[in-house]
Amino acid sequence: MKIGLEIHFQLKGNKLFCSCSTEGTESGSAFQRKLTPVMGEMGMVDSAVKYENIRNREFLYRVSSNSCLVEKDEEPPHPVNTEALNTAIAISEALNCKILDYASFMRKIVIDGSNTSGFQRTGIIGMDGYIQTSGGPVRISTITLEEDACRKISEKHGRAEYSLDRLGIPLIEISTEPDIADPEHALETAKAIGHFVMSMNNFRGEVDSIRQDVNFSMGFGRVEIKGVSKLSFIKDTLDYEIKRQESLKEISDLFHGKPPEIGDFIDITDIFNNTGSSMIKKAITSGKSVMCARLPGCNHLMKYGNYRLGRELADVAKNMGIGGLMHSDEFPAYGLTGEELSQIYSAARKMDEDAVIVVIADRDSTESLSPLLKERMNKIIKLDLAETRAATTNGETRYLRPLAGKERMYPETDIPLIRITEDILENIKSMVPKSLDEIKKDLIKKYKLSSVEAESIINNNLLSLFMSLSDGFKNPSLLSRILLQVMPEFEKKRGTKLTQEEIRDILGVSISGGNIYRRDDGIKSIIGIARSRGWDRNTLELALSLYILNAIPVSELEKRPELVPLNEAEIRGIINELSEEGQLNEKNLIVMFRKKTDHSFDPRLVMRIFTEMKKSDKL
Amino acid sequence: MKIGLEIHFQLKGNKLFCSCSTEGTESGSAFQRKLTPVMGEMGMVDSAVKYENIRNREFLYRVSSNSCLVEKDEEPPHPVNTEALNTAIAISEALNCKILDYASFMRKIVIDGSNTSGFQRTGIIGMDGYIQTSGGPVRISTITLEEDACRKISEKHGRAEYSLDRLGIPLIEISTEPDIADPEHALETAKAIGHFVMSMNNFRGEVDSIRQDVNFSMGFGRVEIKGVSKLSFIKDTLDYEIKRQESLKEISDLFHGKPPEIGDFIDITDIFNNTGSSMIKKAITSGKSVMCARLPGCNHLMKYGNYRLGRELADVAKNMGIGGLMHSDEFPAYGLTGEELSQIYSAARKMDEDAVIVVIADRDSTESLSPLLKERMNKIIKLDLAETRAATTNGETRYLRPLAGKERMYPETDIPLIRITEDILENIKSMVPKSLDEIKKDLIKKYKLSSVEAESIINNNLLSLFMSLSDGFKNPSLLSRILLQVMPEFEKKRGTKLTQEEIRDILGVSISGGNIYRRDDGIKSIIGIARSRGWDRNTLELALSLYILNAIPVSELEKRPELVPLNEAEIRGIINELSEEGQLNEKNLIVMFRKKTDHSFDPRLVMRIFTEMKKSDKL
Amino acid sequence: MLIGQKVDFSYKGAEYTGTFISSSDDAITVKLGSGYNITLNRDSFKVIKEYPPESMEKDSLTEINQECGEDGICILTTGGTIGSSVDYKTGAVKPVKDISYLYNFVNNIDQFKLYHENIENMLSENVDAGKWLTFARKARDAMKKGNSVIIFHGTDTMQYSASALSFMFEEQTEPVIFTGSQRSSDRPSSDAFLNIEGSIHFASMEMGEVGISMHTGTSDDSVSLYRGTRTRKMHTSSRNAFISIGEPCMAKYSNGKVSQESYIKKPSENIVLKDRLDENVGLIYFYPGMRGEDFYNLSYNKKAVIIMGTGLGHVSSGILAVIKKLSKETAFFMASQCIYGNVNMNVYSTGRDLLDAGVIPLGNMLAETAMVKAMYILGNYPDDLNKLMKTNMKGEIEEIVR
Amino acid sequence: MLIGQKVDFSYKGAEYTGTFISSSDDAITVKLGSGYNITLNRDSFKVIKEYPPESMEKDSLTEINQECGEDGICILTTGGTIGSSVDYKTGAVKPVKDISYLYNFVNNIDQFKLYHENIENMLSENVDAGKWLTFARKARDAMKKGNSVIIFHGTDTMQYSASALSFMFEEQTEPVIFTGSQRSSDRPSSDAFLNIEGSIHFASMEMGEVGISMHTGTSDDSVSLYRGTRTRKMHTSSRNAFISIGEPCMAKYSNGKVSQESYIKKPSENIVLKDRLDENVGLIYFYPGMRGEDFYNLSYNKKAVIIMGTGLGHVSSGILAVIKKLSKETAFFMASQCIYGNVNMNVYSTGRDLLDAGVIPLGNMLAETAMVKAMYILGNYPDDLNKLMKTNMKGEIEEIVR
Repeated sequence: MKIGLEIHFQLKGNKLFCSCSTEGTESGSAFQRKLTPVMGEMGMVDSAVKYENIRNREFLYRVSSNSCLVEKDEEPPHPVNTEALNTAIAISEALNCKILDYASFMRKIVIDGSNTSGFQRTGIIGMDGYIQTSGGPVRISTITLEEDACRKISEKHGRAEYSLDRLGIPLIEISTEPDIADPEHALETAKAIGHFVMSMNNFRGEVDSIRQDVNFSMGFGRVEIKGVSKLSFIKDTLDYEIKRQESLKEISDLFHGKPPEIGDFIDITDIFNNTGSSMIKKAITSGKSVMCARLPGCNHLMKYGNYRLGRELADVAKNMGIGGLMHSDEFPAYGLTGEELSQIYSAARKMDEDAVIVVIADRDSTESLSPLLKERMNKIIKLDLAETRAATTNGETRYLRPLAGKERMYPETDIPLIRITEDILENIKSMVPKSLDEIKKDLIKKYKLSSVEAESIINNNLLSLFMSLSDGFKNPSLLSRILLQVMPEFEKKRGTKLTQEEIRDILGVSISGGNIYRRDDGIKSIIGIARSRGWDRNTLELALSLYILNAIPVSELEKRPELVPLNEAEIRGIINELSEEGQLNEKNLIVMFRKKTDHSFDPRLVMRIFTEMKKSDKL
Repeated sequence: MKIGLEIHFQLKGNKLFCSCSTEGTESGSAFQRKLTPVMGEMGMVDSAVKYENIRNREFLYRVSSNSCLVEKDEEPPHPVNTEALNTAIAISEALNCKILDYASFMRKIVIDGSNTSGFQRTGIIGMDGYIQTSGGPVRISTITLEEDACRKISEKHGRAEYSLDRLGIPLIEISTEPDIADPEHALETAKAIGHFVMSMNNFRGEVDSIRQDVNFSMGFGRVEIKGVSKLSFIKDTLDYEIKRQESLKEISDLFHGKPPEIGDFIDITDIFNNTGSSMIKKAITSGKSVMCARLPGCNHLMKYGNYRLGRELADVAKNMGIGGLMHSDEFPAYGLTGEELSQIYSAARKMDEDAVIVVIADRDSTESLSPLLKERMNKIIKLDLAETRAATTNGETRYLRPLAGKERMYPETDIPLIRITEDILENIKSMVPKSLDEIKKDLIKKYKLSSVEAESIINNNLLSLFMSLSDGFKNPSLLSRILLQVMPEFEKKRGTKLTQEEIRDILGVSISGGNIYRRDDGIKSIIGIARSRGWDRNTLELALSLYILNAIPVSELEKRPELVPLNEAEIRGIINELSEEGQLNEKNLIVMFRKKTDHSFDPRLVMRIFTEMKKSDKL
Repeated sequence: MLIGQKVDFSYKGAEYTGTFISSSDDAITVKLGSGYNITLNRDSFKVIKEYPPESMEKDSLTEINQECGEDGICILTTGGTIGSSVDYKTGAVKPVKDISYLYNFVNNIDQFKLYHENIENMLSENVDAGKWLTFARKARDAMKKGNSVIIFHGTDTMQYSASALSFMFEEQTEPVIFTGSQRSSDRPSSDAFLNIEGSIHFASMEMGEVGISMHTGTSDDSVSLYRGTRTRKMHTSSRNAFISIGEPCMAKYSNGKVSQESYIKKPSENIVLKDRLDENVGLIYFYPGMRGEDFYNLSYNKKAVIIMGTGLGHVSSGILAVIKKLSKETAFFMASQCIYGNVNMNVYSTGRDLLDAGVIPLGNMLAETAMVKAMYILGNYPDDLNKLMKTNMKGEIEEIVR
Repeated sequence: MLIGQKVDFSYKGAEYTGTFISSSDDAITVKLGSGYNITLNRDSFKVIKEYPPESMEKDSLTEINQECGEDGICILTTGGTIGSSVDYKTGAVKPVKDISYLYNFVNNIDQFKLYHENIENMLSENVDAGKWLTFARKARDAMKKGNSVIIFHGTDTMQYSASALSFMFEEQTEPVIFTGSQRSSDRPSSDAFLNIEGSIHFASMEMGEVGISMHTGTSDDSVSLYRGTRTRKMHTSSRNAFISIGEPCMAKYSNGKVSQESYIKKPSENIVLKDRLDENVGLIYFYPGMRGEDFYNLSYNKKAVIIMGTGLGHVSSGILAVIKKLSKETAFFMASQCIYGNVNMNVYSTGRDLLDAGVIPLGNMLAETAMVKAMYILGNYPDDLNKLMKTNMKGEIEEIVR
């Protein structure tokens, strides 16, 4: 099994080749373009007819507030965004790459309209690195700095609509060699790379800011799985793909590598003249035909147990714009009657061991579908599974297109070479992110955290929050406890998560207006009060609870009586009360005590006094 | 009696200070301007308040297809239109003026918005000429060349709307001294000047292309009557004005020059709470008040016999935007009952010899009207009648405004002086129109027309038509007969007039598509056929009759049998027939003969044959 | 005859009375009683009688000059169409004496405290670096007294002057607004009134920049405030001749109200006026077939030369050779004669060769602004010429061109 | 190493295989198998093995040149962005060899008979009067065979060339259409394809003029035909950089159809080509403080000088003095740096002084067009220079400006 990853992540700040911000909204105006596949740049598609087709595709671009003439392809690119370049160098350093002596950009031809220029600008910054994993080093082949593409809004009637807002956002691509052993290892590798990515100050950190492609092979050809949206899906997706290929292997074995011949499509629309299926009725009314074809020997391979041959074929239909491809393993369904089914099967001349597929579409589409289905069936049974697949949002994959030909590239002559000087390398040194191991060691050493705490902070993605608060917070272990235990507990009680920004505001030394309860516009922070009042841990946690769960404004916290910790006399009194009320022992003491009072108290003090009272037989 | 004329006429071709055509349509777009009365240019109106008022008037200009940046006042004027300048010089020559050595243009300040620039460009071309009339020479004081103003489209709510189509059309103004003796003489003078105007090739000749102002005085102050639209109205207008001033003189005499004191306005709205007059009811509902005032001693002066004092006062109200001013000489009218009238009269304390005026308006307007009415009454009774009046379209005049102060003028520095060189004067010689007398002499001499014919051609405005056809027509006296007798006879029979263009097409040597009967698109002309066939006068007239009255196409005329004149034998036959039918003599011969045949014949030949037959006793 | 003197004269045999206006070698102009001027050949004009001349008012500028007071708006007049008026008798154009009539028509004029100082009376095509110093110093003096400043200026070179003051005032406590008119203020249709109305409102803003206040469109309904360094007169005669190149205007004034349309710098605490300019700067418009020697002659001995190249910033190979020869002594900068868009010399070989020869591309800086900027930088920071020319100091470079 | 030669090399200890692309003093560029070019310091790059070089195609222009046939459309390529293409191996820009791919995308291309002749391969900033003669003669030759003519031209000076041919062809039997592109034709987003598509349709019109065919807007939906003498490149980089100044375009092409938008001259019966140009003409951009001596040096010994004055056509009094000195030898003409609107030198005293000094105002003729026109008139009608410069010969003066 060979697995490789391509991890893309966006940077925030300015765009890669102009001064526009990476953030923006749509501004309303739009323009329309066509793209022409220039001489020899089309790879496999070469005939004039195909040219013509592509030439007739229209692209509509919605102008965004963060776009200028560069995104409109009305002006040459400006000099490269230095911060983005430095980030790419820093990541390359962190991943042990050889930094190139010069950054030089290429034009990678893309004619699906996602780039107004018809190409993506991309340049290698680092090569030949590696990342340490539990399974040994995984090699990094290249790290490139490129511009992100347009965001697609819609596609219909041969016209794709894009927004310019995403176009030109700096994108760093980290590609590994296929050194990854299994899905678990893939997830670990992705997480390790993700760590470096997210450590960068200018990592964009929006939805979709990281996109992962997975290359996978288990001997039946290389599959490229595009757009795994979340880290955690990497494993699921790979697991799914392995299962899928394994099941296809079984099917292939069943046929001894000799593909069944899919029968010709037969028009069976007449069967449904009086059908009760509203779906079919509607389709027929709109001029579509119902057609079926026999798949010899495919009964119970279409969808049965692990077998999903039906879906493999349906994906082809779907890519052609034919919504549904039904098959006999699903029937009865779609409101078809037994009578109709037997008519279908009889029309298709289905034997017991055969499957039947049913397509509802206009005749022409079904006719062009037919050879494509046959071709796919052939490839599957011959176990030639190499193709480009898309990751779905539920951890599966689906057929997208054949593997693309080799990418056409030529130099971006509008951008001069940038020499990566020793000075630059020196300057970015401080930017180079540390490895998880190094960070863990730092946490333990500098903050005296336990190894478990340090790992939890790293694994829960709390590192930057912890670092940013640690200066203001004199007690790192209290901060660690609050972040790892207290806050999650509050969140559970509240029923909603707090964002890192909100937590930062709550725990920050000065609260700068950004406050989760809007009616509280004081500038004092809870931590500030805690420090000035000399609150102990318990009082602070009670204060946080009042603020977060009871929405008591910061300005009123100082006055709350609960936040004056109980003194020894008060504790003694409560223990007496409790003791009178019934059985009290070391085990239930604190729980019972907490029930008895709203006030802050030091549990150790309560315990001590209880022990003393018990010892002195005052109870 | 002193009468002077100012005759303005437009030229066609290009505008005076740009290359735009004088003809155009509106193009849809518009812009808005204000005008500022510049320092000291306001004449009598000087206070800041008035400034402010004028400053707040808005002018909306509709752009026309025949306007450019010059009309928009967005560009300095271009050099003066040479053709227009030459025309002005030619007219000046014709009217015996001294041509100035230089044409220089002035800016005449006009802030009613009718000029986008806020001024009209105007320059004197000739001075000190005269025109011969039956009453002796009438002196011409100046001939100026100026640009026409915008065409007003509407005026409401303090915003006037203009079209740019008329702005900048070359306008020649011919001003006479007040040498004209009476209305008849004024008409003659205007006609004589009009003759020269209309003789110019580039006279625009559209509706409104000539506008005439009349200055009139019969000892009670100078009255300027603006905008007499047609020549023929000059006499009517003056007659009306004379009658008007005479009647005011009588009224003044009745009061011995001591004006009656108009009473204060009294609110009598209550009288009409249950009125049957829908007009009054509607006005009251819309918040207006009914007010009346007494005019002592004015009974039967308001509107009775020649007296029209009511209208003099109503004009003032009308200029203020108050629609109606009613008076007792009109009553009963407007649906007022006798009961209501007596209540009005009693409220106004009307005595028998008094008149009462009734105004329906909002109270404020009526209050500001009051002093203006008194002022006007004073002026009338003191016979100070000097003012600017407007000619109406039915030959009357109405009060417009006081005489304007002296016009503010300063040099148009954007236009360089144009030297009127000897070369120019030489070149325009051929353009100088001839006087009527000269033309008449020419006609008689060159075409051998009778003096009566020549005069008829001139007086019926057929001169240019005659001249343009005379080359093609070898027989000028036949042409004269056709124009003066045949065509008018056909027109009478047809019931509609033929335009000069149509007549020119019918009689022209080649017919160039423009044909009164569209189905006839041959290019042969009737005159052409006549000449090739050697038609005599009668045949030609019959052919014209067939064409004009029976709509026979030119191409078919050649084939018509009627147009082959009867020969002697045929004539003899018809005479025989007629003679058999009854009494036939020299007197009824031709009439009877014509009834008997559709064919063309020569009446003299018929007569000769008849005489011969009678002589030879063949009848 | 004296100007304004009444005369009886004869012309082609007739006699007239008029007022003597002017005379040239060949001709004499008199004004008739009707107000019309007529111009006649000197030899066809015969004086019959000269009436005694009326006493003429003395024309003196100094008399009507007034110093700026405090905490108001100081209007500095420098000449130009807006500050001139026709003499109705003679037709000659003279500086406006009573400036007040120009702003008598401003809405709510009472809320403004206006001063007026006549500092110059010239056609703007004659304004040069020396005058910019004068204008700047006068503006500084007015600002020191807490006044914002309006400068009446001829429109021809207003953009150059506004650029100059933009750079020279490194910090300013009040707005400096240039205004002018395309139709002279002696005409009822003059745009001067509304432009001034706008400028007074703009001068009352919180603003620490130099702007230009001129008509937004052809209609008398809106005035725009344009940034001093990004504005160009784009029409010879129309009211809306001025526009900001490649960016929106800073603010609009309409119906008594100002609306902000783009970034406006806030006033500084102090006034910093750098009043040195080095005039040894050239501006050259390249054209096909331009001779190398012409380019050489113009550039030779100049400290800096702004080239208006074609397209993205190009010149012919012949000119390139000259630049190479001179570029050690002279700093060459590239702007484009296209006016709109950025210069970019990385795209074509000519551009790259020019870069190699040391020519500095100026982005989208207007060539005219660049010329003024070079004078300012050479005057004050000569050692940083190349670096500062590329630096956006006063909004002269629009970073994001839409 | 030869360009395109495969090499094994080491860099910082690792070994790679690539294709040699280029080298400079310091650096070497190789293309990796992935298609990426990488550039490395010469001293960190170590060749391990050179593979035998592949045989290279011979680049020869003459081979692909073809003569124009008859009664079709003849495309003459002169260079510029539109006629050039990147070599995908090396990244160098070279003239397009197979022009056909450029117009393979034209709708209904079959209805057109297209020929192609490569007459020049240059950057348009290097085009000069000599080249205009070449272009014009080639166009005449094509026209003689009944072809209409399309000239592929760099956009930088296209307006100058189009003006030149407009004047030189006093009569022409077929349209001559210049076209170019702002994005090079080797890019999928190039405007070349639509511009050519438009030009082919425009070339099929009944037209006896020289026009420029370029994008109407930023969208790929319309191409405009602009009059050769009234067009200006108004943006350094955008597709819609070309516009007619102060008049609508002549025609528009959209969705396979041409619509006429303003006057278009009909073809003549004969071809009259006046192919003499006198290059002794200057174009001077006036600016505040411009030195008299600079103006003098530029004008001295020139037969004609076009001045780009301020506003309605003004220069400073210093320059006026120089003009007076030279105006006996040199003819001076005035255009405005405002670009839009008419020059009018009657309005202000400076203008009147310039008129007195003999400076001829050019109305709204573009300065660039005027420069070319002066070359043409001096070459063919030197005695009528002043008169003909003011005469509208080829639509270069817009009589009515809206």
